[in-house]
Amino acid sequence: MEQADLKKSIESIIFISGEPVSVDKLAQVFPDIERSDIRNCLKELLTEWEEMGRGIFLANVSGGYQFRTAPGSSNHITNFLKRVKKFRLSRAALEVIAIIAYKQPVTRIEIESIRGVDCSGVINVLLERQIIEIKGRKEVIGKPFLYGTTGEFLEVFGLKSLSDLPTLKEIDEISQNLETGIPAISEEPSQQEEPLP
Amino acid sequence: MEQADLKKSIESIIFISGEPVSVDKLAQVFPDIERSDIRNCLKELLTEWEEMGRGIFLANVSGGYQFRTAPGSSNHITNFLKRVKKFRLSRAALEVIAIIAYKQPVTRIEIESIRGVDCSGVINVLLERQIIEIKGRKEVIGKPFLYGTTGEFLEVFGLKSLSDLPTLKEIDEISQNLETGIPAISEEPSQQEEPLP
Amino acid sequence: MKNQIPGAGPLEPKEPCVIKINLFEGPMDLLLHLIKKNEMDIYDIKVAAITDQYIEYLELMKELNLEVAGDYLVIAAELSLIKSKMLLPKPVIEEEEEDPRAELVRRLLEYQVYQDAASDLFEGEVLGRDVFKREPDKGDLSIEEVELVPVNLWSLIEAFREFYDRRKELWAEDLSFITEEITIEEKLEQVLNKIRTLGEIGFERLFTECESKFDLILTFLSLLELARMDSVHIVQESPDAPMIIVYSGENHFGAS
Repeated sequence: MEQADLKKSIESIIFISGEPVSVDKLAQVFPDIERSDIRNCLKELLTEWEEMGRGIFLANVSGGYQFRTAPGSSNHITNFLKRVKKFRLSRAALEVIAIIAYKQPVTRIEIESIRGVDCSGVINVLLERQIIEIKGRKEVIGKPFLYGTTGEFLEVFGLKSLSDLPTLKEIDEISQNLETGIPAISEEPSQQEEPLP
Repeated sequence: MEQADLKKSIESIIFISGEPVSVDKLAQVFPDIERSDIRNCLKELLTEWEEMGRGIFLANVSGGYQFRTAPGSSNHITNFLKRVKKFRLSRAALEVIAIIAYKQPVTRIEIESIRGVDCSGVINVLLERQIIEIKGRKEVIGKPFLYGTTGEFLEVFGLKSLSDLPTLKEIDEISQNLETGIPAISEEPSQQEEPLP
Repeated sequence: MKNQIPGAGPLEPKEPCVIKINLFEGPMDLLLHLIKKNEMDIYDIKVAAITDQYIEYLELMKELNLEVAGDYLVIAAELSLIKSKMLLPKPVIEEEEEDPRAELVRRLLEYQVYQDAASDLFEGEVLGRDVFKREPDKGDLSIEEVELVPVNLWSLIEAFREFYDRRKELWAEDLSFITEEITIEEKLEQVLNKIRTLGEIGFERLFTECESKFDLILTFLSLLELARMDSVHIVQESPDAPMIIVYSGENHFGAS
């Protein structure tokens, strides 16, 4: 098959799918074509679509490739879909997502001890929306569920993979700071506070 | 709005829709823009997409505009769609799996009397996919087969062992939570919704 | 300062009801807010001042008839404890004794890290807000299944739930509210006792006796659990005959 034809077919398939299409899936559809060739095509397609600057672009998300609308038109699209910014995640939900994303697999108790509040309601909503899923059980008393993020999570937040997550500020660094940063309590604590008038 | 922006937004909307989008609909989305301008945009878009010769093109069909896959790729697309189908389980299949998982070893008749419908088709598919297997025969009239889950089942559902299945208490908790409808996604404090006196 | 709770808005004084409100995402969020508002160094929190303001805030919430979650009270107690420790004269024996605030600061910082990460996540192009994907053509994909769902453990539970809901409508009108609190363990014993006493019972009869949806769910869960434990067997005499639940003579439930 010609390179140009392959590219066109790949585009068609990604378009039809709606969901992100992985290289693996494409390799199954084109058994006679080297994976490296498929990869090259995809790389070229990414660039081409970016350069074309149309209302649609090709995104590399959640371990696959997906056509999406260009960011600029979101107002008109919500207008068209007759909905008012349907996408709403509460701050609570976002916090829980962030904790799960970075600490996965993680139990509900662990999430709650960071946030300081009960999170079961939020967790159930996120499960239902398939942004998180149950990954297994922790081998401790009570065998609590371990939660992790899904492909849907990567898709929603436009990430290629979990390694695409921005790096977190290191907690170790914080402890370091604490030890050096907090002066031992002195006999005269008032010194560290505002000077008396 | 700039002509270029309008074109991009129209593309996004047609892409999102799936169904053919009429000029009337577009006019509703862009109330400040003349119909003639919208028509011009669409005309230009038709030509542009034809000239680009990608795997997707803009088609003017049944009184509207719709993105479609280019004709050349149809074989690959059907090939791709077949594979999508293979990786999904229907809800019926999931119900049968659930019943078998918790009640195993179980006969077809027992499964059917719980679900209230014929399950032989689903059972055959699951047997074929080796998610369930025949564990033996029940010592009752007719000696029906007894079904149980396989190692493949554990793998597909990410379980270490059958004891990893959610306990009924856990299912119950989740059910309760879902039924009460958790307001976690809402951002507005509830009072704002109360009518003014 | 008391009236400056963001988003609280005017409240009708005659409303006696308790309103649950998410002004803050919990005690940690409130604490961080207070620290920022007072322009304090997070590594050097003035515990006395913060504790007073924190408790003042909780009092206000109570005054406004807002529900104060227990989680807030736990942190209030911790703060008070730290405050009192700070006031104690420091024993000279141990040189490197940890600051009583250290643990709280560590938790606050950790929480802040995830709060920041959450807002970072939301800054990017979010699907369904900034960018949109195309739903797959139903015509193209409807090859055989009416409804397709991805496979994961959650879907399995979900399938179960919908299955209950469907049966529930067949067996019981949702007539009654829950008048008594009953646990699954208690229900399980009840169901087991009933079957043991009768020796056997028709599947449908077991459920037509249910008084509420809640009861129905519990009964069904109990039955599944009993079947799983082999305490009961579910049998039929012929393919068309009704299902019968038979006591198996073993009580595995008593063991746990």
